[in-house]
Amino acid sequence: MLELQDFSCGYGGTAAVESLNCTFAAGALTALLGPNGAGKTSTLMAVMGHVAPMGGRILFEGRDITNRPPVDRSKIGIAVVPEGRQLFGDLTVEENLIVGGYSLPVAAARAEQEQVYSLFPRLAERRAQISGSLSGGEQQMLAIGRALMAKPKLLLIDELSLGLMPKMVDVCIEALTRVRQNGLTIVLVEQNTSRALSIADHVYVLASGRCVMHGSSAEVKDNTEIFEAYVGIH
Amino acid sequence: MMRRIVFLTAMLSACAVTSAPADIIIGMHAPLTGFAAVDGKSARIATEIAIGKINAAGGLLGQKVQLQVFDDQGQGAQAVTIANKIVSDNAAILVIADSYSEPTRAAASIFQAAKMPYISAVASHPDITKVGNYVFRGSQLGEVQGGSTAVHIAKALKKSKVSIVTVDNDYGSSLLNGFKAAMGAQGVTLVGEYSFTMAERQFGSVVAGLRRDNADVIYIGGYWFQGGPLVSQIRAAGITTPIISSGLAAQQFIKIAGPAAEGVMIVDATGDDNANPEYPAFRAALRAQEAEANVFFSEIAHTAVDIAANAIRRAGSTDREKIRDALASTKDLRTMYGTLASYTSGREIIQRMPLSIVKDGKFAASGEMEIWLPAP
Amino acid sequence: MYYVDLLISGVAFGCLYAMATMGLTLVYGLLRILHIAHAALFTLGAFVGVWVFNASGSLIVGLIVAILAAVVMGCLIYRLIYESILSQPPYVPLLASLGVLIFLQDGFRIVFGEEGLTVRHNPFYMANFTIGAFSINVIYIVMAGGALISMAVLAFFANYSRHGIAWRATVSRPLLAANFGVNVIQVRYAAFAAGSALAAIAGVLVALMNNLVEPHSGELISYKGLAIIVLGGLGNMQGAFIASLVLGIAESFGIGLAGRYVDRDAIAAVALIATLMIFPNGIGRART
Amino acid sequence: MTGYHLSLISLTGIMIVFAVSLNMIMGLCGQVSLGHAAFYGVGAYVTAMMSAGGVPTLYALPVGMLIAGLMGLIVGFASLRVRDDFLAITTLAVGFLFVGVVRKSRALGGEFGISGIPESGLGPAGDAFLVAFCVVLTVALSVYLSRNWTGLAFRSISANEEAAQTLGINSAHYKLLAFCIGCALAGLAGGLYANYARFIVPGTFGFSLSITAAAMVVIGGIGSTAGVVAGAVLLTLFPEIFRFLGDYRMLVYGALLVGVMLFQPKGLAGIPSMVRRWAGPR
Repeated sequence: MLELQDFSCGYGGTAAVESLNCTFAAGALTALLGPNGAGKTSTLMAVMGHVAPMGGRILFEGRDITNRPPVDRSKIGIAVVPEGRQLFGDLTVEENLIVGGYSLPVAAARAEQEQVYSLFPRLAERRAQISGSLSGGEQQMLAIGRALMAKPKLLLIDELSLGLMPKMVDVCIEALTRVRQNGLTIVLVEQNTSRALSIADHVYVLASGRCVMHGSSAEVKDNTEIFEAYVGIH
Repeated sequence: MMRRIVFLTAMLSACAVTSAPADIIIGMHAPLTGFAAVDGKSARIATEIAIGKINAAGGLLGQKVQLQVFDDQGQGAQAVTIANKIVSDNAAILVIADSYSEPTRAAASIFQAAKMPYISAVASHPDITKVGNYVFRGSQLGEVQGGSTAVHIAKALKKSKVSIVTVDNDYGSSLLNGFKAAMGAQGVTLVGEYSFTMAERQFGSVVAGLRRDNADVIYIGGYWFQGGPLVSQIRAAGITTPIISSGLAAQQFIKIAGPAAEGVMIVDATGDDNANPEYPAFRAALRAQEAEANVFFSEIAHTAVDIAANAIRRAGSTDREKIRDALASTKDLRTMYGTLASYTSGREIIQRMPLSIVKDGKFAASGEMEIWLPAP
Repeated sequence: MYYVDLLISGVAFGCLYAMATMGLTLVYGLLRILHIAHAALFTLGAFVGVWVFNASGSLIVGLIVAILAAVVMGCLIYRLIYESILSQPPYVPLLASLGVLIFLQDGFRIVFGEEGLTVRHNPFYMANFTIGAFSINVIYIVMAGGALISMAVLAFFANYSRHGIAWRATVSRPLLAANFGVNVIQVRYAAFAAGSALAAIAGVLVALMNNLVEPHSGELISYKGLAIIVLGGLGNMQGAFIASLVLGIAESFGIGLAGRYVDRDAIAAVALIATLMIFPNGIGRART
Repeated sequence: MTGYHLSLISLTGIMIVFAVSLNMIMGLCGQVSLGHAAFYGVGAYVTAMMSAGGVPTLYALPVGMLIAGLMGLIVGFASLRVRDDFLAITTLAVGFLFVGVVRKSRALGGEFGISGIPESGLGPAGDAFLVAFCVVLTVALSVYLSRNWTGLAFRSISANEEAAQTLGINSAHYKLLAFCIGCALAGLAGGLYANYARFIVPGTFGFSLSITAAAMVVIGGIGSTAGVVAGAVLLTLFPEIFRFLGDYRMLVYGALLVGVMLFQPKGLAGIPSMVRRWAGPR
């Protein structure tokens, strides 16, 4: 589904990620783990087209999208749940969803909106509320819902659990498990490694912009020594 | 750095002055660009027409007259540079200011110090002539206009309650001061007093006040670009009070105010039916050069040349002191504006004050006003 | 009655300010540029509108051509000037914008003449609407009505159409909006077009009121527009509308009641300084 | 050398002092000010009032400087609260407020301004020398500040305020200092102007003068003392140099401002390095 080949990227000439080789299989949930500053968010942002590539390629469904503008990436099926939610704070819940489905035809977007509401009934209750005034958990639901509005093939999630009550994390993970059944590919960046390992199919561990270890969840869990050296189990 | 500036400016000034030595040079500054560019154009072309006539008739003292025009942009700082340049070049025998009070005041002391005769054609600020004995006026003082208006309202119009609206600069203030100084003795009272800035075009608050005042007469002192919108807005609000005004004798005023201008009385304006036999030809020449926007400015610019030429002829010399003396002794001179009776000891003009009234889109002469003079 | 008159004139001008400066608000919201050259679009609209009206005899045709001219010029200013300097420090686009304003104003002077243009057959000329002892200039009604209608159309678009919602999302988070398929460049052109169109309408209305357009007519809104976007909460349309009304009314009463001691420009200046000292980032919700 | 040349030199010198003073705030400290003419105006009015009251010019000038500097301090406090374009708008409003207040103030002559400001008694050459002296002083101070630690602090604020604070540089302290010095020097320039024109009106100190000063700094090259001096000379002599353009001066002026911002945001100061780049290493 998504492939990074010898990929480097960074800000203002300084590399944040170097020579990364990753493959994200279709239908799988892949977790990117690693300490702060390891380059996880930069990798996601590069896939969305917000970090300048410095070498290598990004392939999506076999197509080279390394230099495509962000606007195109949503059309080919990539969506993001950014770190800290980043809702359109002045807009209502429903309006956030409408923007999420902006690249779809009107009727399809409306249908998708109902799907999201059935996934998160809380959002349906609050559809006319200004999104900036929602609670943290509701905001995360809205961020996920907004990303799902575009009917993506690939969903990038940055720090799902950050700042959320455990109960809310459960609600979100449950929702993700449900949407995965439709074949959605997910890339999850997480600080909460135990949570991530419990749901991920495959794991990449990054440190200082490089991949230091990867494998299936089970493999990584078994290699606890190396893993803890880089990440530490929380 | 310094040397470079000096070199640069020396080069420039060498380019700027290229006149045959035999010519008589008259300097002039006017706002050719900037907010008053329309007035500056009217003045410059009128001056050129007046000098062209003199040259066509053989010049002055057997020499051709040459005009050097400078753009003061209506700004004091520019006028200082220009005055210094004219004085340094030492070529002009007399200088005319066809400009507003700010640049004229700024330049006057420099010409006085250089003993170069200087005629303030338009500017009406009282301090200008107080600078010294080389500085003369070419038109009526703001105070005189304002005071005479008060007298006219009481004696000719037989009204007493007046609302006054003046531009917030030295012209407007002098009008107001003159009006207030004269009104007491005439039994005229102010029921409303308003001012507006140079850039103002929106007079909603003033119009609201005028409606409340319900005066017998409204007196407006300002320029055409404010007077046009102001008079339109007054009439658009349904206020039908008679209006008398100073400073609006510009064709452009009628163009802007259109039917609202009808019946507006204009203080100190000769009207389109000026009695000077050369007047129709003058207007035709202005029209040919599209300089009819502010005929009042044109008339007094022409008048300044009339006054200067007369003095130079009588002085019989290009000696500046003799020209100064001749200016001071000007007597019963027929100008494009009217007849200049004489100068006061303070070098202010003594001249009858015409009144005109807007009728059918033209300025029609409407007799003369009694002159009020401020106490010395 | 006097106070009612002052209020009416204040509201009429407040509405006019709102319409004329909406472009500044839209552009600031999207690009964080103080688009002072916007004032020139107001003047351009007025000149073109009056010129075409005088030539064709139809105010509607004049208005349409004026809007087109201002829209084209507004988009050109974005394309030729701002687009390449968006990443520079804020003073760069600000001074470039000032340069454009100076350039265009002098261009108007050269093309249309120093003395400006007057309207030949002004339909609102000396027209007033009288109820008993009470009369209002028709142009005031047109000004307030025109502003309210155009603002309502804009507000409806921004709140109830998909494109309008996408536009607001772009103001809120431009990078992210792009990720949802919003074409940020198109949104920018739309903002310049809508703002310029409103400025052109406002310009024509002021020309009709004064019966005059001058090369520097736009100075009416250049600096005040900046005050309004700050008072209104930076890029916030409702806020800007309220700020415009407040400023229009404050000016009307300030000049009316204390005109001899208060300068019109100083009223906006005091309001601006006081606001910024209390709310250093402008009124309105803090952005996260 | 004629009076005209002396007068042009004086005016150019005054504008150099004024532009360099703005550069202290804008260039060295990264604080955009669009109301600098107000401080020039404060200096001019104080000097004019004192001279007219009989105080010799040489004593009146420092007082004007002091008061303008104090006013700068007040606005400097405002600059601690608001940043970037907000500060630009605040200073712009300060400029309008100054003109608005002076315009309506009877004590300051209102719209009439102050005329008949007595001569300094130094004569035209002496006045020009006084201006030249002030130019040397201002330029020397500007160069000194930009080369020394204070200048370093200024520049680090302009580059990155948070970083400067973590380095232990008290940005508030330096911002206030920059405003204070910059406005005091603007007051000096204003005082020199009052002595030069011997007649002042409020309109002179309005928005367009503030913009002209900002344009001088930016066209010259923000932060570069030499560039700003060149910018001030160019724009002051602009009407003289470009007299041949006649009616199209403002058009060219506007186009120049846009052109510099688009193609040479470093201003004139950036030209030498550009030329070097073109010439290339051999």
